[in-house]
Amino acid sequence: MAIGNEVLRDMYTKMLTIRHFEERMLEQMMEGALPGGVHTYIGEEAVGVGVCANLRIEDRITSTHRGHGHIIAKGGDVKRMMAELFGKKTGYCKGKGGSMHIADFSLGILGANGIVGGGLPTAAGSALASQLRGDDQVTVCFFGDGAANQGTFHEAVNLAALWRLPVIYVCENNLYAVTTPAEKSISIKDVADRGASYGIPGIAVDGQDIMAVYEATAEAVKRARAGDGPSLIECKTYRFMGHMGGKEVFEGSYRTSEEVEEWKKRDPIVLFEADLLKMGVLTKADVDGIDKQINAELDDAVTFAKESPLPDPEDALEDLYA
Amino acid sequence: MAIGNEVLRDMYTKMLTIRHFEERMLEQMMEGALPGGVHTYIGEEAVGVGVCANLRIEDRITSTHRGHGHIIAKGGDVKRMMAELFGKKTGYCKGKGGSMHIADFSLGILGANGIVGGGLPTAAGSALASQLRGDDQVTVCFFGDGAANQGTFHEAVNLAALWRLPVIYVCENNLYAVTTPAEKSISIKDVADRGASYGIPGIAVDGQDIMAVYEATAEAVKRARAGDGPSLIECKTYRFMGHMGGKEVFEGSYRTSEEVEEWKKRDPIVLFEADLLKMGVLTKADVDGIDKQINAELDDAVTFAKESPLPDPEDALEDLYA
Amino acid sequence: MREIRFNRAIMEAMQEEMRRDETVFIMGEDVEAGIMGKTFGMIDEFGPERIRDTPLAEVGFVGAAVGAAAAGARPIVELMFWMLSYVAMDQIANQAAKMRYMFGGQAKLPLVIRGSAATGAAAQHSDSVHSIFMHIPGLKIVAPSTPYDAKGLLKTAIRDDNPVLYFEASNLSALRGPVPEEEYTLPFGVADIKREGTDVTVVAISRMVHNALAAAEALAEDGISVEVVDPRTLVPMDAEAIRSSVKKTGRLVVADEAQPTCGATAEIMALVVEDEDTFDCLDAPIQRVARKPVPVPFSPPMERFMTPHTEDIKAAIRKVMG
Amino acid sequence: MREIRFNRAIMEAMQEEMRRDETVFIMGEDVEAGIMGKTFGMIDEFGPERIRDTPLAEVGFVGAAVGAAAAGARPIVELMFWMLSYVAMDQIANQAAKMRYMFGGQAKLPLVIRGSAATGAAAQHSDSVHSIFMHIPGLKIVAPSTPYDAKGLLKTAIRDDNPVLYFEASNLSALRGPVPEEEYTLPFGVADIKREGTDVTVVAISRMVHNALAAAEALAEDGISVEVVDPRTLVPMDAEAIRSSVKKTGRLVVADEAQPTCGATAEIMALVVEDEDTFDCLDAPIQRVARKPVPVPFSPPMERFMTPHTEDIKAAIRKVMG
Ligand SMILES: Cc1ncc(C[n+]2csc(CCOP(=O)(O)OP(=O)(O)O)c2C)c(N)n1
Ligand SMILES: Cc1ncc(C[n+]2csc(CCOP(=O)(O)OP(=O)(O)O)c2C)c(N)n1
Ligand SMILES: [Mg+2]
Ligand SMILES: [Mg+2]
Repeated sequence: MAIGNEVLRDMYTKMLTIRHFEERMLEQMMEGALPGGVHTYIGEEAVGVGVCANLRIEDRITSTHRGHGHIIAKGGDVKRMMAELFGKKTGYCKGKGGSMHIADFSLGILGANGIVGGGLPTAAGSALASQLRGDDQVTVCFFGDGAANQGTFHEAVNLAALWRLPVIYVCENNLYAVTTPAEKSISIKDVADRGASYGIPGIAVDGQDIMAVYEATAEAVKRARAGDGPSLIECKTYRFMGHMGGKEVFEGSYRTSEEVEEWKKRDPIVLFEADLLKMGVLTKADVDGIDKQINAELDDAVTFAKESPLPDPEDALEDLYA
Repeated sequence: MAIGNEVLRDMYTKMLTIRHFEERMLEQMMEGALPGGVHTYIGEEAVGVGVCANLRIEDRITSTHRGHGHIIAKGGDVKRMMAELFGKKTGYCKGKGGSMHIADFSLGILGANGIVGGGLPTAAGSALASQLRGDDQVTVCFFGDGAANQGTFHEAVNLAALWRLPVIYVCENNLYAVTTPAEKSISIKDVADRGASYGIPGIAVDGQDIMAVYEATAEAVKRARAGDGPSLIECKTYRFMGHMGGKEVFEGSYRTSEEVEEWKKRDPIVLFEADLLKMGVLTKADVDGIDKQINAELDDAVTFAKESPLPDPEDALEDLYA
Repeated sequence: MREIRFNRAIMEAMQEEMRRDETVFIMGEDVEAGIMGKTFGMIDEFGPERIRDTPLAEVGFVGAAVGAAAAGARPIVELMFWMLSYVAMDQIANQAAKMRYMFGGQAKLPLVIRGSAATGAAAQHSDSVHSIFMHIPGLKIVAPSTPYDAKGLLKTAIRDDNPVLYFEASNLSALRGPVPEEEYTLPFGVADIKREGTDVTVVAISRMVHNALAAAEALAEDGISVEVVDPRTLVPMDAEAIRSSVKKTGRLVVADEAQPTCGATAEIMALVVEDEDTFDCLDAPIQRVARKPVPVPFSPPMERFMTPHTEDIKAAIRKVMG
Repeated sequence: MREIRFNRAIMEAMQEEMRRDETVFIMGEDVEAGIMGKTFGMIDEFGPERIRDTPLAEVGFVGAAVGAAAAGARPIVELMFWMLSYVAMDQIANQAAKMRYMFGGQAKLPLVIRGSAATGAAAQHSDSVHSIFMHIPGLKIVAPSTPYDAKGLLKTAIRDDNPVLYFEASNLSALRGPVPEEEYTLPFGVADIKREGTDVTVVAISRMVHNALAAAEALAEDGISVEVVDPRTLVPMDAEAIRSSVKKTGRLVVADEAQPTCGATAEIMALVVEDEDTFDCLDAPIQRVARKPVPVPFSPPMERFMTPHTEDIKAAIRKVMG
């Protein structure tokens, strides 16, 4: 793969930013600073970053309830993200959206979605807008293993295939939808195999291996930009935390702690870092420097979020209509 | 195949009953006797009859907007059907349903459906009721090529596969949804291949060949009764008339008259009749006798429908709640 | 002035706006053949990219329209009938309606969804659903009664940067009325006094405007002077115009073809009785004229019985006249 | 009498009815783990057949429940939150609600769908949708305010042979209240006077009953005697009880946590002002207390501002007291 070292470093930085962002957020949650629930991306960083490293600013994504990782991967501003989680006026949505509805249209982030599977048709539509305009922008749709069983999956992917839309469907199969294991909700092993129902490529990759994710996406993006239509990529991954917040009450009841520990051994950041060190792309000192820099940024983000004003109550009445 | 001659004769009779029922109905429509639109089953008789010949009275079906054939195939009473089309009080639904909502719960006919794809989940549910009770009844769900692209298809078939429900999904692929050709709405050639997305058998058969339909269904029913779960059967067929009523205004614009003529050469009744004559199951005299008998029955049905009273206006207020 | 039919007015509005702005396009089932009459022949001028047949997948293509709008296109979705909004409900009620707000004003969603309701087609095709959508903040809702209003309001809808739902009443499609050759648009939120009067106000929605005018005409002979107010858009609702009229007449009848319970009629009654000045002018109980509270039955005597007609409005007027 | 929590009352109702009738079962997402708290632990007694986890596919499993009910089972569907009804809307509004009627009274649909609304979860999780379903004939609708009512009404719902939608208000789940050990059921269509008074009637729905009682208590000190009427079921609605109370007090405030436009509040206002006797007793304009007409924003100051509270009811009462 001919990826420049700078890109690799940027990918690493983004992964670590996501990880630390989520950790900071959980700290703040424990301190009671967050007015709403959060779904963390910890453990799944290779997916969002591996995918988005292939995208340009004008390319678009639709995200999910577990969206922080996608947003950072697509270039989102951690300050405005954190402020949004705090419900502050300076947040991405002026405090109207919270964790589940962060968007940045200027970066092609068409928004996180509280409805599982809700972004599948809108992603097709975003790609349709590109096709109609004749630009070569692509749209990526992230969705979970649970979402793979929503009717929207079927309708949207079929539509995208028929119209050869420049969209890439990325299934983040983290093996569970809340407490429901994928085998209780997906009637076959690989969501990727469902691509065959629409005559489009479907590929399953190791979602802990960022280069595998990157390469599969590169191929799909090439197809999409060339007008050859959609692809389906399934990334096998794992969420290290509970469904919501940090550790959840149901932890242990639906998955064993052995299973969790087993997966944590394949921490995507640890794996990528080792590779980069081995390849000489990063030195240990670089790693420390990046970590420090991220932490400083996140210190700023938390401070910014804390110090930002809450919205005025009456602000609730704004932003309904254009 | 070890099908008794009586069954074969009954299948033939049912096919011809459907054909003549629809013809009578169209006559009545031309005379202005029908207060609503109708979707005819002419040309597709082998599907409904070939499938339902495998079913017992207690087995259930969910039908579609193009449902008359299913209902006759499952043993429905042509008098009460015709009366319903006339909007009469003696009709199956006391005039409340019309063509698109005929049901006979005593025969396991859970109703036609005005919403394309609406019956896919309810069929799964009917099968679930059997599974919970521990009986060995099966449910058949008829749906069209258009419906194969509804989200309900995906959600219902996935559910049925996961729970190994005794349900058989029968796609009547008549190549068009109104004016939309299947290749503009289904992103692959065979709906049957979508079975693979759910790990269930998917088979495409010649829907003009009633024995092919019968045999595929027999296999699927066996699986279902044995607790081995759902099957998907795609019957390639053709509607000889317009989408609604007899000849439609759009006829010719979305399909050529050559194509229609080509398909009419494979009239399922003509084909089956020839086979039965060749096999000696029927004689020419039998054929004439059956035809006469059906016509007499349908004379009665039309007379019954005509002479039956209309509902009282206030009847509209009844039957809402049990 | 020339007279054209309601359907023609709708088509003209779309044609003019599509010529004016090349990002406007139409999508829906069988729009190319134009089976609902409103896009018939438009394919010749605009081609299949902009008169876009969809697969039979309402949540898919409505969602795609939402996404296309978010990404800069201006889709007009044709639903064959408005009951199909149930199938696509999440994309309308929880995606399109909420996106701009929950993203803190970032999204612009220039999207029109239009369609009609059926008659003579029984329960599942006949719901008049505008009241349901009035309950959901973030949508604009148009319910025109004449070809003139239909055209002017649809042009405004297409230029609006918000999701607009446009309701074409059953039975109006062939109605003729004066429509100027010159371009015009009509503003949202401005009711039209379709007839001036002094004794009683009838606020009538869409098709019921004509019944209200007929009732007014008939009762004029008895010396009752009826004012007919047509809100034209239900969101925004011109409460001021309605209240002014009631302050003048002291009496109110509200008529809508939809269900009464939690319907637009109830809302208009509430707007009047919660306003102190208007309440003080009210000389009689308010009467609503709407469907009887059952689904639409098939048979004409029952359908007629449960549907509101001119006689019902007359009776209601007589009642409030005491 | 012992006191139990609202959630516990719901669970007890389901447990008792499942013991009483083995055809009753529960299905929904993560009901086995019981993440919504209402089925927690029930798996131990009833097993996975009757506490049935579904794939993440609302139109599929709600539709399956409809079909299971039509085929003789008695499903209780748990929706995590009621906004998921948008995803399953067709199966609720156009299948379950209409089947019995359109089949001329043939179907029995003993089906309960229950769920809650979220708070602190922003726009997409927070719609209170009962008013939407009130608009659709064929459904029964329950909105309990106390553990006692919750249990008695849910037992009635489960025994009812019609589709019943059961709304558990946000914030009530932990509310304690007296519930007898002995078995009891409560009838539908019978409002409960939660507090007697003579000066003003407050009709309050679900959670707002508690706010109304608090307002009544506070205003009693100012010598205002408030009667609080809790309809308990919205369909059937006890219009008589509401009208009687208004005839006594001459003043009405209506309070509901949902949106005002075309909401249950508007309906109750309409029921009062269209009735001549009640209208004649009305001494003041009717006030409604409901959400402000925007989606629910995330940040607490804005959410609080747009949500109705005790102060809003007090202000409304003062207003109608003049
Ligand atoms: C349509 C819909 N159904 C249910 C929910 C409640 N819910 C929120 S997240 C979630 C699980 C999603 O699972 P998956 O798609 O695998 O994503 P993950 O959380 O594992 O990233 C559920 C059931 C919802 N928000 N939307
Ligand atoms: C969900 C839905 N979408 C659209 C329609 C309008 N409509 C009625 S029949 C039909 C075509 C159905 O095609 P198919 O499933 O192939 O059945 P066929 O009519 O060919 O038997 C359409 C679009 C509908 N009734 N329901
Ligand atoms: Mg998952
Ligand atoms: Mg077809």
